[in-house]
Amino acid sequence: MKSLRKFVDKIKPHFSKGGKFEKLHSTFEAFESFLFVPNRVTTKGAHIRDALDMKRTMIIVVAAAVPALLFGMWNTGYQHNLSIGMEATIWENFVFGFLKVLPIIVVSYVVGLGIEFAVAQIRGHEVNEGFLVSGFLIPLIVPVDVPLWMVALATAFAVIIGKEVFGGTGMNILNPALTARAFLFFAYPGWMSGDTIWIQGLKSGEGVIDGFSGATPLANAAAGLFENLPSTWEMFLGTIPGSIGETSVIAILIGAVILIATGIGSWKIMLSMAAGGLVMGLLFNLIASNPFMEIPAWHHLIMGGFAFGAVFMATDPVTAAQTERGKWIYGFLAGIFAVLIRVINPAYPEGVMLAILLMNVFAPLIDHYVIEANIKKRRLRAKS
Amino acid sequence: MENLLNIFVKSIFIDNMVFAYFLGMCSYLAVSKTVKTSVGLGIAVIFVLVITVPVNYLIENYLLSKGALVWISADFANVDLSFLTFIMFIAVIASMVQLVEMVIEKFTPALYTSLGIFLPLIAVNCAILGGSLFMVEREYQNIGEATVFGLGSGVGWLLAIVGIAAIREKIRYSNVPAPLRGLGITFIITGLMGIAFMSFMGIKI
Amino acid sequence: MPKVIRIKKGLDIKLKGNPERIIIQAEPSEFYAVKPPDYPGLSPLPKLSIKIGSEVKTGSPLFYDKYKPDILFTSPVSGKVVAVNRGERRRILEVVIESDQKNEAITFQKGDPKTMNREEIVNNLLKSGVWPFIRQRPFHIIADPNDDPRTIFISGFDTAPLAPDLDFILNGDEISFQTGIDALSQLTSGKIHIGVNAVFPIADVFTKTEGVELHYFRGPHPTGNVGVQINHIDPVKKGEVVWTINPQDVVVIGKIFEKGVFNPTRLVALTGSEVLKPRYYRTKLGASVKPLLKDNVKEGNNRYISGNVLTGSKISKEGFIGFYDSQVTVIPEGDHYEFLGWALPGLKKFSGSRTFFSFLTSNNRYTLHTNLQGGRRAFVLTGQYEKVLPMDIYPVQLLKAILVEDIDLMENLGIYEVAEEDFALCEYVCTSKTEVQSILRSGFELMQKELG
Amino acid sequence: MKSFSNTYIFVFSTIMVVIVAALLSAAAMVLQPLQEKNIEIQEKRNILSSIRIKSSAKDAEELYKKYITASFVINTVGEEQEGIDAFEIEMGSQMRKTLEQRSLPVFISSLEDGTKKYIVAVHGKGLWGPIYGFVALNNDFTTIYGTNYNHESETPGLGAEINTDWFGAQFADKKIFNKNREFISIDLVKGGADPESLNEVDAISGGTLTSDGLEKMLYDCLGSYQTYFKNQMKNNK
Amino acid sequence: MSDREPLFSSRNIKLLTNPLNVDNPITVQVLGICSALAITVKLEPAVVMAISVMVVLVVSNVVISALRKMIPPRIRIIVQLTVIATMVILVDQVLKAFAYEVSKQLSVFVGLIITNCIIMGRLEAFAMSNRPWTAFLDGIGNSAGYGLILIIVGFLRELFGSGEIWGYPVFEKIGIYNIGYENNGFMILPPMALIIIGVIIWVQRSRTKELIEES
Repeated sequence: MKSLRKFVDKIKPHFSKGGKFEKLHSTFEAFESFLFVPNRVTTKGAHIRDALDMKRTMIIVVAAAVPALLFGMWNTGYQHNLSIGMEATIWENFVFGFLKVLPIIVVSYVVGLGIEFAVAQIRGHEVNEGFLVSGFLIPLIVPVDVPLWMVALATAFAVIIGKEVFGGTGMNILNPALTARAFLFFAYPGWMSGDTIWIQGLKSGEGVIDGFSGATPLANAAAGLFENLPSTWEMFLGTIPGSIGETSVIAILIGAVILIATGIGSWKIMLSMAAGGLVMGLLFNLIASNPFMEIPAWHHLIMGGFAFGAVFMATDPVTAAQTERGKWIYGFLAGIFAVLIRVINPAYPEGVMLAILLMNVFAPLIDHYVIEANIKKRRLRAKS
Repeated sequence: MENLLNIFVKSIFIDNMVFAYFLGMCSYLAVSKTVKTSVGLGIAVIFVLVITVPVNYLIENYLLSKGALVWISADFANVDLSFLTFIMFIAVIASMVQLVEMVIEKFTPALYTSLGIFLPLIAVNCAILGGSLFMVEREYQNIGEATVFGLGSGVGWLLAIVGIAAIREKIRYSNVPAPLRGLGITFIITGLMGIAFMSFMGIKI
Repeated sequence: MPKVIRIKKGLDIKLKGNPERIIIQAEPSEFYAVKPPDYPGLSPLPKLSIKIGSEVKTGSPLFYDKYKPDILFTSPVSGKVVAVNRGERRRILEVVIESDQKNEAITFQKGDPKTMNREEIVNNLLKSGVWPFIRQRPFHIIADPNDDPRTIFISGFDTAPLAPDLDFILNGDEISFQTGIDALSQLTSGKIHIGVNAVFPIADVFTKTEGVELHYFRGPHPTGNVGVQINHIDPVKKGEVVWTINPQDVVVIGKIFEKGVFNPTRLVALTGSEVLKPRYYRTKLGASVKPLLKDNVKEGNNRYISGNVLTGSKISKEGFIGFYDSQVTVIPEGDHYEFLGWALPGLKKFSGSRTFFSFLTSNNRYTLHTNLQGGRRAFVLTGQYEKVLPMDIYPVQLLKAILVEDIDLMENLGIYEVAEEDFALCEYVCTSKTEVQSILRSGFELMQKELG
Repeated sequence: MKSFSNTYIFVFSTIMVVIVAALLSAAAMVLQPLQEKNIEIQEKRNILSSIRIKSSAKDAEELYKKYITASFVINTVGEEQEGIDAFEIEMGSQMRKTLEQRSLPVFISSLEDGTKKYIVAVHGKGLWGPIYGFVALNNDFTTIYGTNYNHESETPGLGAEINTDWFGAQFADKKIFNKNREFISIDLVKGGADPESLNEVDAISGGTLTSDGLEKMLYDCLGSYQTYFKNQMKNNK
Repeated sequence: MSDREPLFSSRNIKLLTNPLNVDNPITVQVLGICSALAITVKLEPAVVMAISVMVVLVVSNVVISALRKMIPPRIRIIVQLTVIATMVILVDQVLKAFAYEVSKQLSVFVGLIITNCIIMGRLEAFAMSNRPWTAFLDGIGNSAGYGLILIIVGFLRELFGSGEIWGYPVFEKIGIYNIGYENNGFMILPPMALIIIGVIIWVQRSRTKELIEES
């Protein structure tokens, strides 16, 4: 590594102020700090600092999402081969999916990071690591057949309008990955909803065996086709149609364990969101005015993107409630709305992500009142 | 009952005055800097909507629309005064706001001090006139529905303004590009909030 | 055992270099310094009472704040003023005195404080230069002698990393401590509270002292911080003032009344992974650390800190011990690059989070260096500060209120109750590497300016 | 500022009100016929469209006169009702009434090739709002000749497809009665209709709820007409 | 002010041009957003709306300005509202009679011109204290500034949302659909109107720095 360091030190002056490539300073800095933890030392305040920094944090979230991605790649191949009635090995399925999913990931990162670098340079700050996560999550929450240029457009929209206009990571109000998904959802509904979009190749319909339905469990449930619902085990395992990374509850739970164990993801939000979903499901069980309302409440937790939303989306620290008490309320309401929208809004059975987006909007209000309560307490104390 | 609930939910979330129709934007943009004042204005809007929509409903159905005057005499079956709708509605709203202001001032001075400053703003808040005009366009069946619609629209407006006020308090710390500061970012936030509210589009109860 | 207040939030940072319980008489230092930056709230340009070359005695005034001329800052030794070191914009950093090793001292009024009135006591403390030991909340600045504080708080233990054992330090000073308490109790119409560590048997110096109320605490750092204890016993409300003082300084106050002279002797713990033999040294306030470190530190690029690693101030290896400090820490500098450091498992890295595999070996003690460990970012993660701040305060929101300079909000969020040291752990754990303590201080300064 | 007496204010207001009232009434009187005409033309264009005749706002009147030869109103047992203009009927409000109370419009058109078409109105709910239109039947009262669907706010690209040509064209030659003269309406089939089937058309992919609404609209509205249709079939023999 | 001031003095020219940029009613004065945005899905209704507002504003401005010395201050708000409402009703009636299709698309938003703050704002701030000719120019200028924003938003939303300009299928003609392009359904949804205005403000203020607000 010494030689690499020497090389970096050698080219560094070119990128510093007055150097040849001054315009690329932020980009250089981003790559340098990616390779090496910089040599900056503490000057004010505490002399030692925790080893945890933003890069480490972000990379842990990415690592937690890897199982969902790997499973999603395999499932892409599996579902495709199922739809054309082909037998395939695990490896063949995976390779097929890998080749389909990789371009989406590449597009998402290239577009997103490109904008991040440009903005960092223009505004003269360091490149923020936030997009490492967003760029990884965007491919996981879209259907595999979505055209790449749409992914690029949605990513650009999410990064610029959803994030950079607020000043970048940490300042935004909506989760960028969710913003990208919502953008796709409303801009190109034909590619984001319906029964033919979840499985590679189904939309064009070539070679699809007769009677094959690519409907997601939720679409089936919303349409009242309960006999088409996959088994609980299949839903749990994730061998069902759906967005690339959100079908497998097992893979997502592995991620959840990583996030909770490291303390990066808020277990409060995950738990309260599951509780909210359950409560709403039970409430529907009580009303039971249509068959969709009668499905077992806990099934809601393993259908659609609920698990993925609860573990990776709702827990985004920037856009979630920021107070500890607020997190309970925020998660609980997100769970309630997720199930509410999917059951009573026939237009958006896959509405978990929209529910979380809605809670993003109201998270500051929740925080406001949590803090207000603390302020009130302090004021009362001063009076007594 | 179900119908009323439907109208209520629809008017809060789906046909939200701010996000779906951009009504009441002027005061929405001007007053949403802190949560506290937003709550005050929001409540005032609810108050006025709940009063003016039903009143205008009566005026529309027993005075203005075609055949509305048959309760006076069957001869009036063909009289159509609907061209006077706008002028009547705005007159009702202006006088109602005045009336509400006076009543509140007289009976609950405490409420007046917190709501009073907002009431004059409200006469020219498009959400109020919009409420009455939508009431006509959507052909509500009875005064109950009209009232619930007024209430729901007001609550939706309150949610919108309180929501954005909390966000604006939060982003005070954000590093918004200078040209976007203030008005620009508020527009964009409102748009983003609108996206989130679209999750309710299509709900049927 | 009486009621113990258990504190769960916080973090004990396990560093190498804990001091052995051995007291060594340090060689007398050649130079001493009084450093204006040590005193929070003091104008950066205090009025000097001396010139270079002036002869001073122990207890001679060196400088004072022109807005509070009563509060004198005095010399810890007798000798000659040899330098007034200045920093940017002519801020006075150090007033250096060369000791004549004679210990000639100015005398003050002797006597039992119980028989003296408040004015006499205050006068004695102000003249001798020990008044600055007394600090106040809000704002953690030197107390105003004209205030009648609601209460006086003393924390009887220090939980900071490698902190000295105060029981050990105070051992044998029971009588002076009592005298000091007697003096202090004349200054307030309220009580004097002492927070003690319920983990160990309580030292005699606290149990035997009269006129104080003991409170028992148990928990990780910052449980030993007086601010945390105040928050749990009786929080500071708007418009109130409480005073705080370190127990070792109570002893110094006591000695003034017993002997009539300012006796700046104190035990200082020399700690840190780069110290060969971490032990307690008997030396004086403001003394140079040079004799302590002689042949006692590892080779290499080291960071010398007067105080602990979280709140102490950076000094050179010939620098001077701070006015409030009973600890000197030496750790390695971290000015090196680390290849892919953020991605490695990190067995040797200490982290409050479990993002490094070091959490598997939680009983190790670590050698930590001064690398910033990442770049500065906006606030992203939440709940981090709250985990290490055992107070009823919303830390991130308070800091943001300071950043946007919203006075009302700062006040509402309880800025009166906190001091930098309470937030030091927040700064340590911060993923975004935010400079929490200096933000907080700027908040205090803003409030003082706005409130006059 | 100049001060004004109360009398002045009163007089001023009165004059203002009088002027405004006169102005508005005059405008209303002059413009009302034109406005009603517009609504009428729009309706006529929709009707023409259901018998596959394209029209513009300009020639709609003329074409309507040419092709629509008669119109009348029936009730749900198939009796003609006197004194109501078929054109005045709002299908939406009729469908809200109970079956017995509904008044249903029928328009008859004679095409250039000499065939007669019977046009009936439909109105229902889509996903977001109302959907409505006209269905033209051949004189066997079973086979659909053409349709015209409109919507207020369906999803573009999905539900909104109902007023596209490809969607409407599917309905031509489908039958709403089976061989036993039982009313079967039209089925919108998800995932592709059986081309052999009498009454199946493709639903809109991704527009399931609009499709369902349309299916229900046809079932309800054509169903209201079915007694009339059956009577006519008997008469035809 | 002397009576000899030419009709198009530089001051009067400013009345016309300022509202197009530095004094734009929407992006700077923050007036009249309410009724503006919902009808910008397509260019045509946006233009019709702009013209309607222009008619209402210009006439009301002139009428109020002409009557300004006669209007008792106590009832001036009512008088203003009456004038505006009358104008709006007339415009609405005319639209219904001569532009039926468009009037359907504008639905209640024509009526909402009444509470469009631009009009009340200009009447209060300008017409009540200026002569009819300048009030006329002020009306033209402000409604043009308002219309400008409407037209920009309407143009963008129609082009990218429906692939058309004034109903003409541009994108279809240039064959962009054949390479996989699709219309962006998001453009025709309400939130996009707000975001586009946000971006317009962004662009405008980056170019005209004096408009930047203090944080």
